[in-house]
Amino acid sequence: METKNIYLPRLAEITDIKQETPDIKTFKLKLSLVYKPGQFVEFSVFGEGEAPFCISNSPTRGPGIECSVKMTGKVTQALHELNIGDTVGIRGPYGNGFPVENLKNKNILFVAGGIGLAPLRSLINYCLDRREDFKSITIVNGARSSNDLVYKDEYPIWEKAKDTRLYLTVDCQEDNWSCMVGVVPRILEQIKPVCQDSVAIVCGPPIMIKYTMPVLLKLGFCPEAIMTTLEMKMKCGMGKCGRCNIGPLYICKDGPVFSYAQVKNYVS
Amino acid sequence: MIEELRNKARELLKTKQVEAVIGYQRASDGLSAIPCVIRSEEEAGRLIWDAACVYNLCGYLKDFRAKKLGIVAKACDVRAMIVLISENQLNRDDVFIIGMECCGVVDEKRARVSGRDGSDISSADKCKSCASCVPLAYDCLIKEKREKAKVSEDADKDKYEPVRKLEAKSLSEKSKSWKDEFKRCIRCYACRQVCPMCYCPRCVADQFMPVWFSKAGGIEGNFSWNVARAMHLAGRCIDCGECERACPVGIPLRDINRKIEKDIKELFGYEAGMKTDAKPFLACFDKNDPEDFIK
Amino acid sequence: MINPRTQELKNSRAESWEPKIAAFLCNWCSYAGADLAGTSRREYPPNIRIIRLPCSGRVNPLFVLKCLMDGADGVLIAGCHTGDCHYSEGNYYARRRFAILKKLFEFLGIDPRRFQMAWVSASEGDKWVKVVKELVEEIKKAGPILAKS
Amino acid sequence: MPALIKMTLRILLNRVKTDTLLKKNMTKFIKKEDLYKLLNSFLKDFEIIGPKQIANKGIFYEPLESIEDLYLGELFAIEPAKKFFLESSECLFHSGFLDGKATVQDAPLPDKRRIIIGLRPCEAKGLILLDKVFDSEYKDRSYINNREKSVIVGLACAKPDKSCFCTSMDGSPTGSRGMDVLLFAVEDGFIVEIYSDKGKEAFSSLGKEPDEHQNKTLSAYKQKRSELIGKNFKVPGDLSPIFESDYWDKVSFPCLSCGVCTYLCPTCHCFELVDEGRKMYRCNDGCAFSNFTLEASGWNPRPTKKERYRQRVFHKFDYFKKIFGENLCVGCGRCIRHCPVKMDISEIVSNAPSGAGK
Repeated sequence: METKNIYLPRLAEITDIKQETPDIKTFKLKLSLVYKPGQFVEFSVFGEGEAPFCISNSPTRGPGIECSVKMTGKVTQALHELNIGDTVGIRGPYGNGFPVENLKNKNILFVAGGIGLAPLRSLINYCLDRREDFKSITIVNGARSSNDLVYKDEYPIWEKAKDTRLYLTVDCQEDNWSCMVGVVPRILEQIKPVCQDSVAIVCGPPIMIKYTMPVLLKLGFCPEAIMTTLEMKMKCGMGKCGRCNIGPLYICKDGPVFSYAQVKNYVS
Repeated sequence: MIEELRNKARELLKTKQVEAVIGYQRASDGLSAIPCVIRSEEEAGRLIWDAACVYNLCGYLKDFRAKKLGIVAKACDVRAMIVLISENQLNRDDVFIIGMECCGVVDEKRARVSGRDGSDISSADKCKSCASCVPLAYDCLIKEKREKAKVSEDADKDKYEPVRKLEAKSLSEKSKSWKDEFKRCIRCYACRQVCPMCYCPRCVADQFMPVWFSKAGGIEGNFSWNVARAMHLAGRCIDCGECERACPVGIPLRDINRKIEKDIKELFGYEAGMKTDAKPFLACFDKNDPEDFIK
Repeated sequence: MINPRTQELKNSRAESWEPKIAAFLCNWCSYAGADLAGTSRREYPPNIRIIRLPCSGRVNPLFVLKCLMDGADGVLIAGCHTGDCHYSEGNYYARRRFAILKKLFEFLGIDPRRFQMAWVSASEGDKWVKVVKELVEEIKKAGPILAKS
Repeated sequence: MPALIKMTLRILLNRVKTDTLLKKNMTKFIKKEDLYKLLNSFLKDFEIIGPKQIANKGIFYEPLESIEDLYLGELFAIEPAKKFFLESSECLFHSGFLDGKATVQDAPLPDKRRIIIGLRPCEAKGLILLDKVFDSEYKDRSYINNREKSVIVGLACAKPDKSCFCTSMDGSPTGSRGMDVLLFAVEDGFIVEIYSDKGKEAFSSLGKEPDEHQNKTLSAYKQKRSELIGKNFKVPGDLSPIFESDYWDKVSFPCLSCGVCTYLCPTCHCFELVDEGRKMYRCNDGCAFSNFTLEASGWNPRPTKKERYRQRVFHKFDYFKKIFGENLCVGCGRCIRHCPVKMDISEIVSNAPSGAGK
């Protein structure tokens, strides 16, 4: 009775590569996968290694998955050197994904920083495809500079959607930049999103999460109503290799989506 | 001797000459010692000094950058500090060296391996060939009161005798015996973490672009790790013996270090940790270094 | 237990074994010397894989180790004669460094013929050919590195 | 009756877990030479792994060519037998090219059955804790294969070391949890207690019923051994209130961030997946190392040895209990004996500030 090798990846062919920013590429893979928005997969570049990336397109949007990869380390550099038609190994999907049921008929506030928009895009498109299930949608997307903003071509679609407001911000003023300027926590204080009957979903670098949480609490969001997808170094994705834990919770198995109440005393 | 050490520590802390004193305190098993940092006078009572104070404490100095520190040090520890000073890792007037006259420390590894409770253990074999029991540099010296701290009787015996014995073996014998040793290495890197000379913030072994020491199953990774570790200590190792003591699987690391030390002494006449102003061995050269091995 | 990756290498090369030798050549002298041997149509065995480096002082013992552990049967380091190094002291440092490494390899059971050094100046095309021929002969006698490890 | 059928069914499926022990365990007595003769007879179709004494290096578990090297004395092996179940470096799969298309294959599993003899009760209990991690939700193929292919023959502790504290972690020097067979060293041989079906299959044919005197020595043996454990401490309840206290700064000072305590621990199971030459290896890793959680962006959630040592203590005495209900420590004392700077985890945990009392 041979048990399945849980580390054996499935092969997936790269069908499309889009250069979002100088160091971020979005890979479209031909692979049939059943997943929820907010889950992630382990990319295996043979000969280089494995790395976890969240699935950034919505399960309602056609076959195949899309992942956005920022070039930082060994595996991401190797990934950026691949081109269309190459094969990568995919393991997953792992993680709990966003609790879409208890987001129904609530206002949703998306707060994204840089590449943090990738997991949120999956949920944003999912909500837009089922627009009537949700009340108002507010998207606050910040980045260091304008050419660090990802998925630029989807912004017009999001803005035209029903009862949806999109706020783009960059850290410091740039020429021919018409939208807002300032770090995400300051922008949140300016636009003061309504907190009754609404949920905030935050994803971005640790520094942004650290300073956004107090602002949201001040705006009246209760800790249970703030969701965040955390990210740590992961190897197995199944809660065994023992490195991605925040307190007793493993980010890969019990997360990556947590309510702020769950992790508040650890994300000090 | 212990009282003298404690009073010295209290005095240093009271007069704010140092912010903390790094020393030894009794470990939980009541016999061995454990490194400790003393930050206030009351804590100075915890300091001890006896043959169980084996560890080389100057590895902890790098945790307290740019702070004035007192440190309890034996002769071999001070030689390690001399090398650190010559490599600009340590600033001489940042450290107040409480020199201890030492007449040999216990062979902590044999006590650990043979399960004895360590009371009747002979002194470590690095002490058997120790040339001087008084540190080369110190700010204050605490003398050994009991019998005159005799320099171990076979100090003049050839220190590299075991190395010469190993060199005499045939090539295949050497290859087989070292492969069996390195096969057991579990890459816990205790030899690196315990060594005062290993202070790199990111070690070569932790890099993965490229992976220098393979982690795959075979022996190649362990072999190249141990050779690279020894080469990084060429002309810097002062034979404090911590690496061999810390190695859980008992690889004779000191034999490798002393082989390099012997070659350097015979070929280039250079000895580590003798002079604070000496230039590091591999950072200098001599016009007529031997080059018989070069075609 | 032999590393499975190098085990594969071992089987594939058991029959017609041709030694693979990595050679680190200093750009100013040895590389020019090897180039001169080439332009003067001198023949020498093709087992050498030349890696060009600015100076013999640039060779890190890790390079030599990684070559030997990943299956190279021999490593050669060639540089300028002492005194005419382009960077004036690179080869002095290298000389000291590899005097220690060579003795350490011998102590740990690696055949000393597998790791050799040579000073080859830009004008010594024929010395380069002689060095390579002798080296390949010795490595052939020493046999594949995997057989022993 | 149906319960018995279910039991035999499961045994037939040869996946009996050593946790589900046969109610009535068989006790036998066997002389030392007979045991060695029996093990020699097993050399043909079993791989025998046992402790072997290597001159002034210590005791190590190794596959034995001849049974004479077997050491069944009082001293403890330095490395736990965990390395035969969760190997220190093991190939999981390799990828290659087949006419231009990338392919992925499982690495073959060893199928030789083996007897691991000389395991201490604490190590066997460690394997039960590892089962909770590797045999639970995501079943680990190679670990389960190693577990199924091994018969565990334990050796009760004759003289516990002064660093042992298995009685505080509800274990005992003569505990049978996780054992197929347990040997008790008596004057001229061993009293053998057989607990599981695998044990019966291998050892049932040997020895004779123990006589009255031997039964008495066996029960005296079991009683006396637990008293030899000097060190005991109250295992803390919930440590999370003191997660932020600077107690961890003070106690983690001597830690060198090396891997000795994690690699020698029978219950530490953290690993790393490394791809070398298109083969994926699962290798040992430890939370003490600084690059265990270092991210490619340079951010490290556990940058200094304080966070890392606190992670080790909390994983063993708080997190594992919250996930699996049992502490991840069996009190074998290896991390205390072999720590290069003699840090004692039991002292550190029992002296933790009162916040942990709940």
